[in-house]
Amino acid sequence: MSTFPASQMIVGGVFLMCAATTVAGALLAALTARIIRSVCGLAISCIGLAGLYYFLHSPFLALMEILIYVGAVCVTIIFAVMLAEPDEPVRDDKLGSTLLWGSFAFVVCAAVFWGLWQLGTHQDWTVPVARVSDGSIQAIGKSLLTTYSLAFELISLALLVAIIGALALARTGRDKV
Amino acid sequence: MTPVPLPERPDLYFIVAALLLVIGIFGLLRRRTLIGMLISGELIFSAASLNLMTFNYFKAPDPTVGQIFVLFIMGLAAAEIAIALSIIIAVYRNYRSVKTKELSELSG
Amino acid sequence: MITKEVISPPGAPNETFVINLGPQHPATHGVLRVKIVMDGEYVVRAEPICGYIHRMQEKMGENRTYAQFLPNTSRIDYLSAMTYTHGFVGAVERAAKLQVPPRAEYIRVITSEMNRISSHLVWWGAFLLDLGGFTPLLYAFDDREKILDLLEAITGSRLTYSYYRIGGLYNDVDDDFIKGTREFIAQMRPRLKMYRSLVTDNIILRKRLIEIGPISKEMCRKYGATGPVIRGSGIPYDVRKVEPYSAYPEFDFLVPTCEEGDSMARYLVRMEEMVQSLRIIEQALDKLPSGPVMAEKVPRVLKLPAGDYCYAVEAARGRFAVRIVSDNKEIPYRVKLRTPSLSNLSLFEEASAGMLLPDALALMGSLDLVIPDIDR
Amino acid sequence: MTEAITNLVKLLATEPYRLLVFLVGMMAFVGLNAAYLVWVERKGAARFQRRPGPTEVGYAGLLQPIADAVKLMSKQLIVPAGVDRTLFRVAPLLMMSPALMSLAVIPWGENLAARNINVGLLMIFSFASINVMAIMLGGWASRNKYAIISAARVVSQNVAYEIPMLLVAITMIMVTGTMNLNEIVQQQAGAFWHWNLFRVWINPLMPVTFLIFYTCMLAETNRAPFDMAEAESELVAGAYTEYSGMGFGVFFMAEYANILLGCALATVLFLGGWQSPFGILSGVIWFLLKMYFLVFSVVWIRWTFPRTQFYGLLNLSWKILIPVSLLTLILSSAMIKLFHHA
Amino acid sequence: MKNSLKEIFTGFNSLVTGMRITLGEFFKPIVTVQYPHESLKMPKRFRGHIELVRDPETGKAICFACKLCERACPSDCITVEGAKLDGAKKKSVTEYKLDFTKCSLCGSCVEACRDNAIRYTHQYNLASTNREDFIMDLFKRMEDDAKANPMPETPKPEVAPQPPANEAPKAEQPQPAAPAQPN
Amino acid sequence: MEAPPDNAQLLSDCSPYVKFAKLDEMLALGRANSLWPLTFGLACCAIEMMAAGASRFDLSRFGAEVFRPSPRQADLMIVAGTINKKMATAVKTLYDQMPEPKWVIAMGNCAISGGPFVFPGQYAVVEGVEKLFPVDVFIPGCPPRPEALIEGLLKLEEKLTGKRRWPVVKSE
Amino acid sequence: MEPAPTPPPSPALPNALAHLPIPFQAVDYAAKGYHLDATVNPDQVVDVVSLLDKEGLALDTITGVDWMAQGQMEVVYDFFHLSKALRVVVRTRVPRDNPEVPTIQKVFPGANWHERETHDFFGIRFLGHPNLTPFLLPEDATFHPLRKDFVS
Repeated sequence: MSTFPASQMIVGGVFLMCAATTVAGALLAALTARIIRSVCGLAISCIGLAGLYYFLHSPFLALMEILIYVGAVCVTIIFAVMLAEPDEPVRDDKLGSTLLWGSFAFVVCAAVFWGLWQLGTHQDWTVPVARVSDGSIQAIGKSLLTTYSLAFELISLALLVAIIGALALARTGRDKV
Repeated sequence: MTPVPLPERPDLYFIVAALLLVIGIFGLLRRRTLIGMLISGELIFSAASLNLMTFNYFKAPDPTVGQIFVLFIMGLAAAEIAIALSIIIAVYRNYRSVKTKELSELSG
Repeated sequence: MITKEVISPPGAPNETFVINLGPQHPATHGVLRVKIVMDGEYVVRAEPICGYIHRMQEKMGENRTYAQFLPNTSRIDYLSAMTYTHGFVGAVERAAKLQVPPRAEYIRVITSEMNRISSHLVWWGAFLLDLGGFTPLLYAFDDREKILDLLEAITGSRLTYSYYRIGGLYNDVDDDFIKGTREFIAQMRPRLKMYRSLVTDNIILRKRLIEIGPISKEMCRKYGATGPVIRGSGIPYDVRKVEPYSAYPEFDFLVPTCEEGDSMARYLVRMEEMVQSLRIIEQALDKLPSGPVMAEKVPRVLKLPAGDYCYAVEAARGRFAVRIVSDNKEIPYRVKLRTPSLSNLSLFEEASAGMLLPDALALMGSLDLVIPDIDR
Repeated sequence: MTEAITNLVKLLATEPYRLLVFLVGMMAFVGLNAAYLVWVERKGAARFQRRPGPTEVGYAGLLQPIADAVKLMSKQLIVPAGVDRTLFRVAPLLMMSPALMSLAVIPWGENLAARNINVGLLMIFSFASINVMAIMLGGWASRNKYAIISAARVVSQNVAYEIPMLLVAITMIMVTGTMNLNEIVQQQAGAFWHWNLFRVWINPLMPVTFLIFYTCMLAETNRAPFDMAEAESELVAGAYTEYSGMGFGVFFMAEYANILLGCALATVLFLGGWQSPFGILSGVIWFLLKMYFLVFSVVWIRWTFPRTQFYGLLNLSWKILIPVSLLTLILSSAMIKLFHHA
Repeated sequence: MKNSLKEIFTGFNSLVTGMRITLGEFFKPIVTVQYPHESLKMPKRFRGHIELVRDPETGKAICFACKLCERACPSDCITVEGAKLDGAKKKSVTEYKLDFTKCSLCGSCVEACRDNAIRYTHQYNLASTNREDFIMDLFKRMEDDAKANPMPETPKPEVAPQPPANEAPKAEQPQPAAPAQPN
Repeated sequence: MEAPPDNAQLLSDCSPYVKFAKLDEMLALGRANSLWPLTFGLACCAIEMMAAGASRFDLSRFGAEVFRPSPRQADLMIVAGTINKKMATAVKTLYDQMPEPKWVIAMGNCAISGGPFVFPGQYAVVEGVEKLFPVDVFIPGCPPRPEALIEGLLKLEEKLTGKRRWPVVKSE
Repeated sequence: MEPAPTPPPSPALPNALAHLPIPFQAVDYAAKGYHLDATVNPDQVVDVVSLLDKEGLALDTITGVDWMAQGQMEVVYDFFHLSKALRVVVRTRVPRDNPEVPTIQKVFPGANWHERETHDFFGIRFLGHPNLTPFLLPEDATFHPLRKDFVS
């Protein structure tokens, strides 16, 4: 990258774009009245997030984010929307309450950010970090099957239970009708 | 001294993560439908994941740990979505509504 | 077959929605409209709505002389025009007590059977098109062109032949026709074998047709279904055998039946019928007598004695019957055309309940509908 | 002068330019290919049915795709009343872009990939999953019953077929030990028995694995006999029913771009990519030959078989493909553990 | 298990057979008649719209406006007018209008005509952007033809017309040889 | 339904001021060579339409074999068969659903004038599709031969581009 | 797929349904095209049709004839036998100004469409019919075109 003069700027721009996409998608997801757009917002947000992961030097994670969140979670939600078709009811509350909620949210945001910032910059972390591995897929694989094998198994179990549970729930729901 | 390139500044990630969290909480509180709340919940998960990754990348010695944790979060989120959606569909089939206000039977 | 118990308990929420198939829809082969109440992909109730190509055939029958009505009969079921003309001509001949010369009867049989093959070929292609296979349609049309060429050479028209006349035929066949027909038979037999290995044995087709859309014998009888539909349900009803007409008693042929009553049974019956038709044509060509092709003493102005007269033929889709009510005038008092497609389709509503949409459409395709035949 | 050229080459070799050049080149290539795949499809279909196909528009109908494009672009774009306008317009683009992006990682020849990344295979799969969203959103936004039924079908179909496809991908990752497509091709250097398709000593079921992959690829791209999404005789034009003009054109192109992607991926994974079958004279031409052969076979299959029934399709996936692909996965891992690695 | 394996095998086999057959067709020659470049020869009995026949001796129309065809037509598409010319024994046709857009090509008119004064053309590829093109003035058409070539070369009834319905047919040969006539 | 300005209309409106000749020509050429018909058959003529699409005659040579089942993607409506009064509204709707620019071929005598089904006192048949919407090309016959349909298509192309690229076939 | 046996030649027909309490008249098949003919009162139709149903006959068609001169409408029911040459015609006549016949839809569900069609064409009302709406005519049609006094 260093041979290209404007690469710093381009990379910075792409980074900001990712961040903006993430936040904009999240806003769309939280604010729009139509559920289907809300799901789209989630998908956009996830794509932005994947970009951020990429900047954090974990392309594997970025692609997994897209695969799982966009390809699986969002699709499933849209599918559920198609089956259930719940559009958000028209809101009847006033502007004042929205403002109240908004300012409340802003305060929370600031507080959280401040907390994180404090945590991130002022705490006594071991700086500079001595990398013990390169964070590649091989390293992840090794860790998953050694250090974190128990957690890995538990997650698998959770997924299995979830699938069976989902099947059971969906079936009984249908039969009762 | 050259300025720190943008992707190398943890505070930006923190801002994004904080925004995601707040938007998620906001949505969770404001949404009236179960699926909407679920989506907001996913945003909160995302915020947590991003935070984890940021700390891991900038502050932790082993870059794999964060990734693995985020992978776990994803797995859990997928499981959660599956369960939650099947519950939603079951609820919908029984009550013809996924609006939380109308689901008083659940709480009572 | 996957079907669903469609009757929801009372008070259950209504999850159904209605889709309107047609009047312009690729699966309805023309202008049938089917109003389908669906629950997901399941058909709860499919109600065919007809009349989108009602062309007043019966009204026209009361407005035209017997000879003038002849061209109309080709346009009721344009795919087997010959048999339909045969039915009408037969009714008039029966009423007027005309003796049709044997050569004419033989040629009628030959042309009718060729028309039956061409009609079945169109059905075969269109049915496969319903099931999503396009190429068989073109192979079928390719073979059909050979029949059309032969028939066009003797009748002058490709589709609406108007070849039979009251008392005989429009004109005689020539050597080229006989030679060409023999060639056609020789070509068609291997083609039918090819169809078998290309389509009939195909696993996808079998999965889509076997045990799909069963129609019971009783349902066939109650709805008056005829033709390959009733034979696919195991009843060997064929007008050519039960009420023999024309020269059919003189030929040796089988009435193929299948016990299963599913879409595959109807498919197999039609495929086998093509083989039998080839046999009939071959025999007729061998035994073709010489002589005139018009009856003697056909009156110039035809007046039928008062009374009502029926005549039934086995068209490609089943029993086609004509009832002429005459009041001793030049034009009929009433012409009733009993068309097979109408009866065959009328059982669709009952037979399709609870099926998946693609299965229901496969069932509809296996009934071999020609919509103007229903609407007349 | 030479210095200038060297500098230019250096400049081109740097990432952003290289990426840009390759992306633009790729888009042009894919656009052209998608357009001419339609021509191939029409010509091929015609020959299977013993007719000449397009002949009158340009020599052998070669200008036919251009005429179609001109016409589609100049058609009125109808956005029917009651549709979700934004989604309705976004859906075709959402369908097209992932395919284009995925094609960026395909190594067409040695050093001939827009971006050679380590997780190329994963990238293709993750972007491919966006396709589902696209058709679904298009169908949903159309507010047309046929489109919605079609969208629902697409989802169940793609979910069902993504699983065996991913299982096959995992098998291949295990066999090759990498997700880098370039490396996967390089491992298959030498004569054709080095291709993954014929590496039966690693996994005796390798040809079966290829068949599974190919079937899933047909299903994922909604091609006959799995074209439930646009089952003409049932759902009119399925999810695309309400699209007119270029909206439909983009969907149409994206479909062919996806076929191209599927065939390219199959070539990379199983047929040795740009490697020649004789071990010498490898090059991009081999890649294209293999890929176009697969494309031809896709056309061939489409014009031979009737459409499967929907539950038959799901049955095939859940009852045959998934168990067999699991079997190949287990078998490969066992074989690798036992015979090929320490 | 054994059965399902067998089913998979036969199923797969049937697919391969199907693909083999279509591939076989792929390499066979095409059957298409590429219409504007080449065209099919219409059979002798082809029923196009009708036209007036000219007497080979006089070059005038045979038709003498007896209106049998007009009456026989089921869809009322023929209008014939005739007049007695000076010194002629019979009437001769002065106007013959055919509304081809209503015609059902049944051939009633040709059969009704006792003098073979009308016959079928072999016009099989009519198309126009103007509907009025098909409301034909057959008399004018014949006149134009007469101007172009004053005498018809050979007496040629298009189709050796079979005896119409009202005449007793002559005893025919079993297989009448196709009348050799150029088309 | 939204009605964006019709491209063809727009172009012809502008033509006095802007030279669109080349572009016009190109568009016309593109359109004329890519006429996608609507899968829409009514009666006997529909079978001949299918035959025209089949191997013997092969409409695809002119790029017109892409029968689209949805009116939104079709350029050409081949009205092949009798239209009766019950069907008329549906046909009209289909025509309205097709995006501009669109063309209509009336195939067969029924579509042109009601054909043999018109008689004094008839109650069902629409006497010609022209009563519903404008028709570009008429193909008479009952039913017309497939060649006639191809000829009609060529006539339509001639109408669009202003010149005929193909030889004229004289019958006989 | 097995070839069906050739059906037996037609039995002596006039007596085929002689055991039924219906005044059937034997008709010369060669001249008329049917074997048995019965004219019944409108209220007997359902009973007669049920008997024929038990005999295993199938419904061919239902139609009407408008005898305007006599001021009557005739409803004609055609039946055919599935295995032997036996065609039965049942007729009933109703006054032209108030044509009402009970439906036979309960016996032969296939009669549904035939009755709707007859209602379309002649305006004959089939009492008890669940859905006597226009079948071939447009949904809002109120005319009956096959009545002899119909003018469009």
